[in-house]
Amino acid sequence: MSTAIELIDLYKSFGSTEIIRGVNLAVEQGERHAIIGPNGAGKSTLYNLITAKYLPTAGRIRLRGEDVTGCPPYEINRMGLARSFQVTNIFPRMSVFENVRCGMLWAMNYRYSFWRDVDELDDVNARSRQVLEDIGMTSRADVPAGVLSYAEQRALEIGITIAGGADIVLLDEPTAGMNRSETDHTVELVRRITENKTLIMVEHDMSVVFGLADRITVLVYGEVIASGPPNEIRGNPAVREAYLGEEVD
Amino acid sequence: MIDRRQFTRLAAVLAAGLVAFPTLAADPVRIGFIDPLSGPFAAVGTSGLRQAQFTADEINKAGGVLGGRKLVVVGFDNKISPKESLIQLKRVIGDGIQFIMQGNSSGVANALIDAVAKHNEREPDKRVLYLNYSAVDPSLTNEKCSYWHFRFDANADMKMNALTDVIAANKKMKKIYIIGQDYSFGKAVAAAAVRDLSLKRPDIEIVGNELHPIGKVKDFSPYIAKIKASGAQAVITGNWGADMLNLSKAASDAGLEIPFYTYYAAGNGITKAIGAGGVGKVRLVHEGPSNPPLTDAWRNLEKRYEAKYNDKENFTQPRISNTVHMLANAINKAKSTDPAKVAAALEGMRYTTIWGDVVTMRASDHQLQMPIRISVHTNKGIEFDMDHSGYGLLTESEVSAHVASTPTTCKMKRP
Amino acid sequence: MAVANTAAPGRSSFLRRNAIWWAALVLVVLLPQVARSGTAIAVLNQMCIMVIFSLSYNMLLGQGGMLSFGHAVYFGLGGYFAMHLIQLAGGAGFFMPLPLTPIAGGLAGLFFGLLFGSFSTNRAGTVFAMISLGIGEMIAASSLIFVKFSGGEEGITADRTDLTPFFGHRFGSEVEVYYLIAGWMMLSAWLMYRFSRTPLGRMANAVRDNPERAEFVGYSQRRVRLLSFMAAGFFAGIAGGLFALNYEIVTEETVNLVTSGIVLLQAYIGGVGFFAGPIVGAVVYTLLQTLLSNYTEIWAFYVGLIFVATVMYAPTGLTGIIMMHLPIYRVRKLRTLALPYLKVGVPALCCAIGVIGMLELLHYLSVRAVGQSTKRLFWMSLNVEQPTPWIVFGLLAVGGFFVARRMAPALVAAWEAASAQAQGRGER
Amino acid sequence: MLELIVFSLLNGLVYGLLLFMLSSGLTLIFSMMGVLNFAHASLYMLGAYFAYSISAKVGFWPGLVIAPVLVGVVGALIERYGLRNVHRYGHVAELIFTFGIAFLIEESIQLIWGKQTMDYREPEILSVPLFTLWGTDFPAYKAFMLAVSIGIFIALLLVLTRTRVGLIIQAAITHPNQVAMLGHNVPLVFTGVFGVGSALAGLAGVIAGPALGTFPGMAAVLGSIVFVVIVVGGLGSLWGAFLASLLIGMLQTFAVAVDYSLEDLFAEIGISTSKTSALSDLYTVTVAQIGPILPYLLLVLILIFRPTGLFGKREV
Repeated sequence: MSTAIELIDLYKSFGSTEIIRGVNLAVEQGERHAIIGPNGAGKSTLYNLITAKYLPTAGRIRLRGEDVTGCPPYEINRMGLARSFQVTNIFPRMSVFENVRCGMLWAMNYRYSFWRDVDELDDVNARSRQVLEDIGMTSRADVPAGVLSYAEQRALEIGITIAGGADIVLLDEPTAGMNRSETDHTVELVRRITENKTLIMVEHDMSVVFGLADRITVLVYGEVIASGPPNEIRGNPAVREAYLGEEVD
Repeated sequence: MIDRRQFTRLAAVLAAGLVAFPTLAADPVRIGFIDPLSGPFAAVGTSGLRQAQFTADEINKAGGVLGGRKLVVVGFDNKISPKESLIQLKRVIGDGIQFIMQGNSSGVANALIDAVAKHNEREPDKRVLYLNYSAVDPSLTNEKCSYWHFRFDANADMKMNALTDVIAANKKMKKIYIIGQDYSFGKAVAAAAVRDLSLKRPDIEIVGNELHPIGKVKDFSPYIAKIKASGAQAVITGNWGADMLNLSKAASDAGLEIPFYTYYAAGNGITKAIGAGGVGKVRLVHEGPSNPPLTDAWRNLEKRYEAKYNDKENFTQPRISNTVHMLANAINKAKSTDPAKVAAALEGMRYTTIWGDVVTMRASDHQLQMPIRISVHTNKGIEFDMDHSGYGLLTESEVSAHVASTPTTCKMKRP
Repeated sequence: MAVANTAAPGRSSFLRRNAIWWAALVLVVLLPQVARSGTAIAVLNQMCIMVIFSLSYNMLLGQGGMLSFGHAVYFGLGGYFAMHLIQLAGGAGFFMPLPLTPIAGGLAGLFFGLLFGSFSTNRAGTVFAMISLGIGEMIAASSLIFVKFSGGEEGITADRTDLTPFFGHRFGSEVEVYYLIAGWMMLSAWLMYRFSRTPLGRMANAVRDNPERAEFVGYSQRRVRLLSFMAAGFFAGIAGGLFALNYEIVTEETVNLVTSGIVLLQAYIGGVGFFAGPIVGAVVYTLLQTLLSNYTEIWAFYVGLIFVATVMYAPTGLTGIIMMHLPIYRVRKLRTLALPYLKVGVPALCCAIGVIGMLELLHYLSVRAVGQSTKRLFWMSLNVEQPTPWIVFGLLAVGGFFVARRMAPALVAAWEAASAQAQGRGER
Repeated sequence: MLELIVFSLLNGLVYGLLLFMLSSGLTLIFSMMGVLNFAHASLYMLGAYFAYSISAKVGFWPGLVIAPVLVGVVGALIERYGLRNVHRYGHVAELIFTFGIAFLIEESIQLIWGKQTMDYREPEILSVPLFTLWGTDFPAYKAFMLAVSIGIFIALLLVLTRTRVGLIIQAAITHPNQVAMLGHNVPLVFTGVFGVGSALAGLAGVIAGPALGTFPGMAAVLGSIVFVVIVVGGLGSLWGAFLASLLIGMLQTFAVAVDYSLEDLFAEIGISTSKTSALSDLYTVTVAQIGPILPYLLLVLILIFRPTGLFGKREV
């Protein structure tokens, strides 16, 4: 297997505060990788560094071996990396269907086309319907995204993320704020849609993490203290200490 | 988009609105007065409109035209803009009005003369006649002349000729500053001044020849400082309206007390702004007499007009009286309001003004041939002051119509 | 036609969509037969030009989320270039039929859209608004200074009939020009509608809604905005070209801030959230400007009032208000609203009459000549020096306001009931 | 030459400080509330008209005090009953709203006072020359304008640095999102700042009315320039606004005095130019003629090369 994403000596400071302090991490292709850590460990910052929302202070980021440090988000996306957001980030005034469709226009090679009618792009529309089916929102296709319920918006968020068919998917706390059954539903959804893809997710809910991830990286105060398969992490004393005796199960 | 039903409904509303336009009502003879009624030149435009309406009322009181039809002057605000003037012209034409009057800004006049000519050619059954009472760019009766345009004021060249005669007579005068508004009239004044001075007094140095944006400069102090620094002994300016008002304000604030040779430095607040500082220094070239009034008829007219407006207004543009009267005479002579017939009647028409001058509408270029006067701003010997300020204009010299006349290059296309 | 922004994909059939365009075409062709007076044609011409201009403006504000205070730059520069082409072709006599000249305007708009858009579309929102204002002022001021190009204060003029005849037409008469302008309007409107339905058009919506998200689905927000901006510039230029050939004059005012402000006013009053919004806005504004101004000098004040009221109480504009009733209309419940509307509408009308009356009297006080004291208003002669008209109008205004306010909750309730039914039906 | 420089400096100072009176309020409002108040210059105009009406009844001096207070009240009302309701639709809607208000104020003024220039004059006592230098008078009224502007500048400085309210406002400028956490009545502070900013604009109108004319277009004359000032100075920076005001004031005054064009420059270095070329306007116009473009050119250049403005910390 080859490496999907590689982080080399990554640093990030905001002002004088150093948040990420020399992270080295490699995620293999096809792997489901979770990044966990206590509050303030820098998970979100790391996530945003990988997806090019933030620029690292030092260090390199490689996407399938290619150096992408400093590339704008849209270029990263065009290279086959898609991300979701922790705070729901959809196109509120457009319909659910349109949201999903916008997620794939570039990937389907329609780019800045200003002569084709979107309603006549059969491949795009078929695929959009498929994605809606996948996230279970076919019946809500025509509803403006802004009026969806929270859980629906989260699902749509994932729908937009996967719409372009990127083979590296980054999810930021996909189950945040959900109740048990919604969470189970989402885990199933994530499992299904990331089949044969590389998944990197930041997650709080340990049941989700251990249910989904092939490998887990534990981040504490901007440094990786452990990285390995779930079993190994579960038994790692340093991790247990970091979580201050919290039950890691 | 909206659906079909709404479209039809919209169409119905639209159509109803458009059909309801007032259509031609034949009874009164209407004159569309297209001039600035808002903006920096509103004061000049509205006072012109009042004078035109006043004159029309006088004519109506004496029986109107064509044996009883009344003259009605309708104001159309062109905001001093050539573009807006053409939009208003379309309105005027759409309303079935056959005569338009305009005077402020030669820029507007250049647009109107062109548009009227085009319109009259394209729609000969809806012709209009353009009576220009005050736009004095010489080209309007020279290279741009039109059969459908008549000018009732002396053009900038005629006026400059008279002004420079006065300047040339002053042997001590060596340095002159020219300042004007940046458009055709300001440029025409500057060109005429340079040309006339170089002919009459080649020894006079033009120490400044400046154009400023029209209607936009509120504080002329920087310009005054510049004039002062240039060492000029006199200023020539064609400024009018707010631009003349603000220029004289800044000059009097800065204590610049050199002579000003002007076209329009009186009335509409300007006389008041010049005040004591300009006595014996500010001169202006114009058509009619302010003081002494020359005839009792003129004296009475001034009195009636000032009484009507509580002494706040003066009949500042006697040429408007000529314009409306000559139109009335021409309509009567043609026995018709058909613009083509009225135009024919106007050509070569002689008219004795209320203050006793005899003027002629030259047929070759439609430029009124008229005497010109140079007056000085003063408070002595004034029967009619302006702006209720105690100051007014006293006629100093007079150039007869024959002397004031300039040749024309007009090659008129006649229908 | 479906709402452009939230339209259901593939739902409204191709045929039905086109039916509305055909209907519009028929309307446009027949209008001059109904309204024949010169003024009416002049108004229609102005209206059609404004429709294109407003639609192009909405490509920025409504569809792209860019609030521009300088859209007249592209309108005016388009006008200047088209006018230069007309002058040039008229003088040199080369082949150039008049109907093609607006393209020169469009290309000029496109070019300057690229030029100014290249640095002004980096951001949306307030920043974009400010830069657009600066560019607008700069171009307006320049157009008075670079006289060789713009003709200065006087602008530039040309004779449109000098050009190559177009199938025998020289476009001397207003009606011929109307058909030329209306043809361009239909074409431009259709193209702009099409544009809103293309991948780029959809992504312009996406960038408006959420620029960050758009970046993470592969689109550069700057590029999307720049391309929309150029397209808007192109159509504004077309409108400017039509302006040039209609009025045969282009001056500084076609590029200045006032024109930019008017187009914002039109689009917003009509409703920026809908494709048809700016059309409604342009039609309503032009009618107010040309008809209302025959009756009152302070028509612009009323337009201002309508605008501010729209911003505060009906941000979806006139079209939004119409669209709100569409679902209710579909379930045939509009009738249940009639009485509540009447109960609010009549007192509201009284209030409006009162307010208008007072405003007109107030205005009359400032403009009347000495000794005049009677104002003709609402087919009555009123003496402004008497207290009676003031009291009556004051009572109408205050009374109408309070009665309307008391009746309003009933209307809201009725409306909610009706729309609940409409929704219930919609979900079934 | 020296007199031209001295008087241009004085005129530029008068104009620049007047701009500052407007831009200080605008930049305070923008930095605290994120609202770019399009109607700011309209409030300035309103100040002049109020003062005109008051001065016609009771004289110039009462107008100098009453008119700004009235404008401040109008501003506070606009904030309380208009802007606050529109706030939920976002900053763009707020900007559109203030644009509408600007339009409405201009039309209201024409409705009430008509379209003509008002005869609003300085008081007799100030309509005399203050001093005469090289034969040119410097009017006392301009000195008075200078004094008022400087007084306002000092007062503003003292309020912002020495008072509790000032400290809150400063905190709000640097950390716009955190004022609420300080436990202050934020809406009240907003209304207050908007009112005071409007009153400053009104005061500027009161003193500018007699000098620059009181007419319905007076807002449009300064409106956009004030925007230029706050962007060039740097949003949120009062010092920036101050210096940019002076810069623009000087720029516009001095430009008038310079009759050079590119053509003259070319001639100096020995390049001859053709008068007939279509582009000849580009090099034959003088600096004096392009004066009106300069502020906007400056704005565009600043936005391209230094988006934070001269002294701002926040990018616009």
